[in-house]
Amino acid sequence: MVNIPSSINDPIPAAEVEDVELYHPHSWWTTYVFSQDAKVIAIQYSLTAISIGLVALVLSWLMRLQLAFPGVFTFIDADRYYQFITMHGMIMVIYLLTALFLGGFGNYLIPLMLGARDMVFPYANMLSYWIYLLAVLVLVAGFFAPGGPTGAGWTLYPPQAVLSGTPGGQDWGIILMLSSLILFIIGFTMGGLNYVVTVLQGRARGMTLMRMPLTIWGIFTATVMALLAFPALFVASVMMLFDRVLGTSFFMPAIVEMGTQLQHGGGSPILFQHLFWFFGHPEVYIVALPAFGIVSDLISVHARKNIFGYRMMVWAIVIIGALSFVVWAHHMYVSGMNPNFGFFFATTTLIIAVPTAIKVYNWVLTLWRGDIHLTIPMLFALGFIVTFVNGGLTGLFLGNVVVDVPLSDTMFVVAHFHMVMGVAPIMVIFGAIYHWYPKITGRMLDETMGRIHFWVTFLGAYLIFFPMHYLGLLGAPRRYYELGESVVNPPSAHDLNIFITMMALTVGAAQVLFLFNAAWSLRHGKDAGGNPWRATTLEWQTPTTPPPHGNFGKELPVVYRWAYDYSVPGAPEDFIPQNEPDPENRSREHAS
Amino acid sequence: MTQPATQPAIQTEHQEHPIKLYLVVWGMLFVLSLFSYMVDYLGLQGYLRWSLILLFMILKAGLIVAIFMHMAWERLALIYAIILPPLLVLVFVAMMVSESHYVLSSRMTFFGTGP
Amino acid sequence: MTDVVETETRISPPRPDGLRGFASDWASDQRTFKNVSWGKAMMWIFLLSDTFVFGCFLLAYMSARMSTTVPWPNPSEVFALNIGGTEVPLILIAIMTFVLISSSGTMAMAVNFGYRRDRRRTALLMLLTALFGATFVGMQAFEWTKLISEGVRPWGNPWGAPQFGSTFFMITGFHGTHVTIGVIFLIIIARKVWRGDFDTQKRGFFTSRKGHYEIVEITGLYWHFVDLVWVFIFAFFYLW
Amino acid sequence: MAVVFILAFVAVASVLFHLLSPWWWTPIASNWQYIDNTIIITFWITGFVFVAVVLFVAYCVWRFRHRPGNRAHYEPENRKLEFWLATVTTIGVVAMLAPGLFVWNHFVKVPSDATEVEVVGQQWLWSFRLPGANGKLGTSETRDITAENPLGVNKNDSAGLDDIIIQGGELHLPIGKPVKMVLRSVDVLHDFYVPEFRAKMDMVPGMVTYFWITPTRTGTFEVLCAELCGVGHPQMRGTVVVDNEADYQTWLQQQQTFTQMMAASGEPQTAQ
Ligand code: HEA
Ligand code: HEA
Ligand code: CUA
Ligand SMILES: [Cu+2]
Repeated sequence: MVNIPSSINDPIPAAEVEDVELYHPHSWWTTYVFSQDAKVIAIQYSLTAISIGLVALVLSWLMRLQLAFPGVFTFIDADRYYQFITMHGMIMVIYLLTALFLGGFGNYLIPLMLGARDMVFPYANMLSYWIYLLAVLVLVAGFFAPGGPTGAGWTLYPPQAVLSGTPGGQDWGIILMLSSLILFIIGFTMGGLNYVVTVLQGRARGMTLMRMPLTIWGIFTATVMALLAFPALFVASVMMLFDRVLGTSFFMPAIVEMGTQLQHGGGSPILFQHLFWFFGHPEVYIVALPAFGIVSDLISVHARKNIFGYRMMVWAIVIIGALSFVVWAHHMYVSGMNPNFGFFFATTTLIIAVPTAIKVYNWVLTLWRGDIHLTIPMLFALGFIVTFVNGGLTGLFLGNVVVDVPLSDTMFVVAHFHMVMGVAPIMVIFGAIYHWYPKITGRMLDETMGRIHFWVTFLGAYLIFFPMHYLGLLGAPRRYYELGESVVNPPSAHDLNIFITMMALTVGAAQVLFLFNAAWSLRHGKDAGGNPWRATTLEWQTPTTPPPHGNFGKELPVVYRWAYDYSVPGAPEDFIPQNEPDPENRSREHAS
Repeated sequence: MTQPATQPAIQTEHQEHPIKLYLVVWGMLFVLSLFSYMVDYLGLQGYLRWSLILLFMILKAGLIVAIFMHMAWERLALIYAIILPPLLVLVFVAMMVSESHYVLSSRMTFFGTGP
Repeated sequence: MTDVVETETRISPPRPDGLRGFASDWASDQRTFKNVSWGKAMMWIFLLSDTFVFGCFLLAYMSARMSTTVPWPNPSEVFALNIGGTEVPLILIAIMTFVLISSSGTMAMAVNFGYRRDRRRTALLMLLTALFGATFVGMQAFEWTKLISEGVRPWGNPWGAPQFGSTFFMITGFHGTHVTIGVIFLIIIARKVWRGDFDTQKRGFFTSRKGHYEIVEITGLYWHFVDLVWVFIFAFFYLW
Repeated sequence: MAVVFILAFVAVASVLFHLLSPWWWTPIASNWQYIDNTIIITFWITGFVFVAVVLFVAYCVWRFRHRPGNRAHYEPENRKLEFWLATVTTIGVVAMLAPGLFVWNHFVKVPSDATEVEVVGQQWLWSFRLPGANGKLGTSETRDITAENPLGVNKNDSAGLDDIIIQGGELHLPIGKPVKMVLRSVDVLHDFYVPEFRAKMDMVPGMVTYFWITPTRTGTFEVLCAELCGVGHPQMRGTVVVDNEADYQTWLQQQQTFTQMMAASGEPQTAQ
């Protein structure tokens, strides 16, 4: 690498906004409600996301009850079932995971980990949260609107999504759903610009990109991707809204619905699918990359070892991010698109497996010759590795175009994406909460409850979704309200469904324990101190815990080393904080 | 380990160019717009029409971005960060050209009358 | 992780240019885009995101137009105006193009005078820009009225593919919205310039932050982008 | 220690589950044995990787768990190791992708002697159209759909007059002959899916899609709809019967042509 003249010599201030320039609140309202402090916004985002996520969790129980005991719970009719899966899927992907990872963890960690006072535009950041809240409320309004929420599946494929054969198609459901998405995107853009610019332009002295913790790399790349991918969803939503409200025909060809000729003509449903997945595939990595980043840090801290192959890890994140924009049509292998696309997209899709594989190898190689503390965050990180590898490998089945033909739209796909998205990143979220809760509240979460929570969630979730693959292999289609008599639904498969439902309810119960733990420890948890995990990154070096508005008191930290100086030979302790001066430039020798 | 928060005020290089530059570019944009308009006015067709339209379009876009938006005076770090990502849209466009042809050919082969 | 020579000297070495500069900027601390303020960086990245929005709109239009079996109305005729008994093709659109380009020119000069702290000229040029912008929107409104009176609707039109009307209203409507927002911002900023907020370091009403003359350039970036989008719309929608 | 044991158990139990599970794909009834083979290859490779990674993690946790006085080894990176791992992975990926693309090439190229069979989807019913004596399907148009002409066959296209129309009934196919399933929908997306045939494809209103198969086993098979098409989606079932040639011909003779159908419905009307 070229020897770069240090920009530390630049007469550029550490932060464009000095502490005095921050808007320090004066009233209760501006401290806790309309706060411009990224940390408060982060907590608002997280609590909202988790609350709406719990709604989606309850919906999943209802769906599971229907699948295991069709006909027993009469209030779940076909309409309701489809409304439930739609809201379940959409909430989980967008309003829970995207919001929690970027709005929640992003807001909390970016300024702290980079040694900044706050996000660059606190006011826009605050607006971002309130628009997100509005989007959530509009979404929830669907449950109370006449006709209920939309039941079009989270992919909202037209023409079905806007026709009367689908719940909410000719009522308010679809309109509210699309409006909520549009609001979410606007709100997200305000926050997302903040995260990106803070990372690019608001770092502390000495904080180069290649010294950032991988958490920030994951969140940063995911945010950039979101800023480029959400436009496609925005456009698709606007166009579908016009089709539904104004009667345009963007996605609507000539249609005879139940014997009546509709006034549409000439549109192309496939176009929507392309737009949706041009957003949709990056989206699944938007929720995966922050998890990748965070889990790298969890493993490194709790194994007391630097993350193995940091450079490769960064490049892998960036390459995965870029490639994920050219694989979208692997969701459309059997959609009737130009069949020759299959060759291109199968190839690009499987290429992504290589950088992802490197990440997996580096996680496990970090464990190798480490000093593994089996703390709860570490347990969740291990759970993540197992479930992510499992789910990622089934992705290779689906990515290989011919193999996808029999498996597409079966429970195999459902099992794949739950394992890789519904379990693995959720594991990381839990690990991250156990890891950063002490910084946010000053207290530790209870250890015993934590262990029970981990084992039930990890094993339970694995038992839900591992066997589910075999239902798909058997041929059971997804989005079936009930399968009834069929070759693909022998009595044994039915028993399996009952087992899966039991497991889902068990895992659900364990989440109650977690919520109790989180509330209980707020008061009764062990005192954490400023740096309970003995970690190197800047958020653990704040003068007070929880950190105040402005994060670092009078003086901003200066960074002298990368984020992974654990167990450095010759050092007195097994970690060296990033802001510890490095007179002999040792860190550089070892790390570059 | 730490440093004082009081820092010299921000020093960004300001974009100071002679007004004449902007007038010249303005004029060029006028002329290019006139040219693209003439393409239609004169009723050129086929490849000629398309290459001219695209040529004038790219020239105009380039002038606006480079001079009016000062991209020409920015550092490469910013230039690449802004110019490269839109290539992804171009991939998308290329795919959709092919897809549209495919959909059209399917419609022409199997459908009879009307829309 | 990088080969940073960490000395505490205050003398700034000249930054390398070209690709070396590219590498050193990305490898440096604090800010990746040297000499670019937060606001400007944010505007650029927002515009990048907006490029994807318009890119998707335009490619949706392209797909609709390329896959329809019904003839597409000829924009050259649809947008012709009858001037003095002869049909002049696309004339209104051409005038709109010139108006928007002129507004870009005045905007560019406003930015320039802003950095020279010439309050009067800056504010006047910005208002002139806003005026051009408003004219553009007005002509757009005229165009819409004309088409609507001729029977063009989002769901259909007398001459062919229904997607003609829907994409027309959607794309020009979206662009028009951008112009309108731009006009509003121009007026707000022009007022601040005129009042001298940036010389007296007055704090913003909402954000409580001090403004700089740079906000003129940031507004300018947005405005030029709107012009840029029109270049593409003009080529793809009207000239195709 | 419990962690190590459970991790190893997860790996072993997953393999055992795979081997012992009674849930496996339905007996195949078409030429797409190739697809099953590709899946088997993929299972071998991914299964191996999964077990290897999980066991390695379990081993690390056991061997390098924290004990007082332990200190981790300091090793930022190892280019050579990473290079080899990436290479091996690439080989694994190619081993799955190459056969996959090969079979896909086969899948998208319809043999020239395939007969066309049209499947029409609507909420929530399957209909079929077979070419008549001339061996060609006529064109169709959703706008032409009326109560009398439920599939919207183009009356002005002479090729379509002798087409055989099966509205909501069973489809029969002769064994051993390649067929090109031409798929069309009149309202929303559907997906023609017969688990035993392995192949499936969406039916998209406003365009026509296809796939091809050669039935290899006689019997009666269930058609499922595999693309969400509204509340009736799970009820949208149909039947395909694969016959030997003689049975097939007998069945074919009993079906009505488009012309007969129009005649039966009374007033023959021309397309608008
Ligand atoms: C977090 C979210 C997430 C992630 C990370 C992934 C990752 C991957 N996904 Fe998944 N996917 C979804 C979420 C996700 N997916 C969702 C939500 C859907 C369904 C949407 C819907 O229809 O509702 C879906 C659907 C889906 C489909 C469409 C199926 C269909 O509808 O027919 C396909 C097809 O290609 C696919 C492929 C892949 C691949 C190849 C990866 C790869 O990135 C995986 C890479 C990882 C590994 C490969 C494992 C680690 C590697 C090793 C241990 C090395 C060893 C490997 C070798 C030797 C090869 N996914
Ligand atoms: C992140 C995404 C996510 C998550 C976590 C889940 C969680 C679960 N999902 Fe979901 N699901 C989807 C995303 C997700 N799902 C999507 C996108 C679809 C497709 C919809 C469609 O087809 O349109 C779908 C569809 C879907 C189906 C298919 C319906 C059908 O096709 O007919 C089923 C059926 O069993 C199901 C079940 C479950 C179960 C039992 C759980 C859970 O109960 C699993 C166990 C629980 C946990 C692992 C704990 C999770 C904790 C929280 C969710 C929130 C709380 C957070 C904190 C407290 C921090 N889901
Ligand atoms: Cu038809 Cu689902
Ligand atoms: Cu995908």
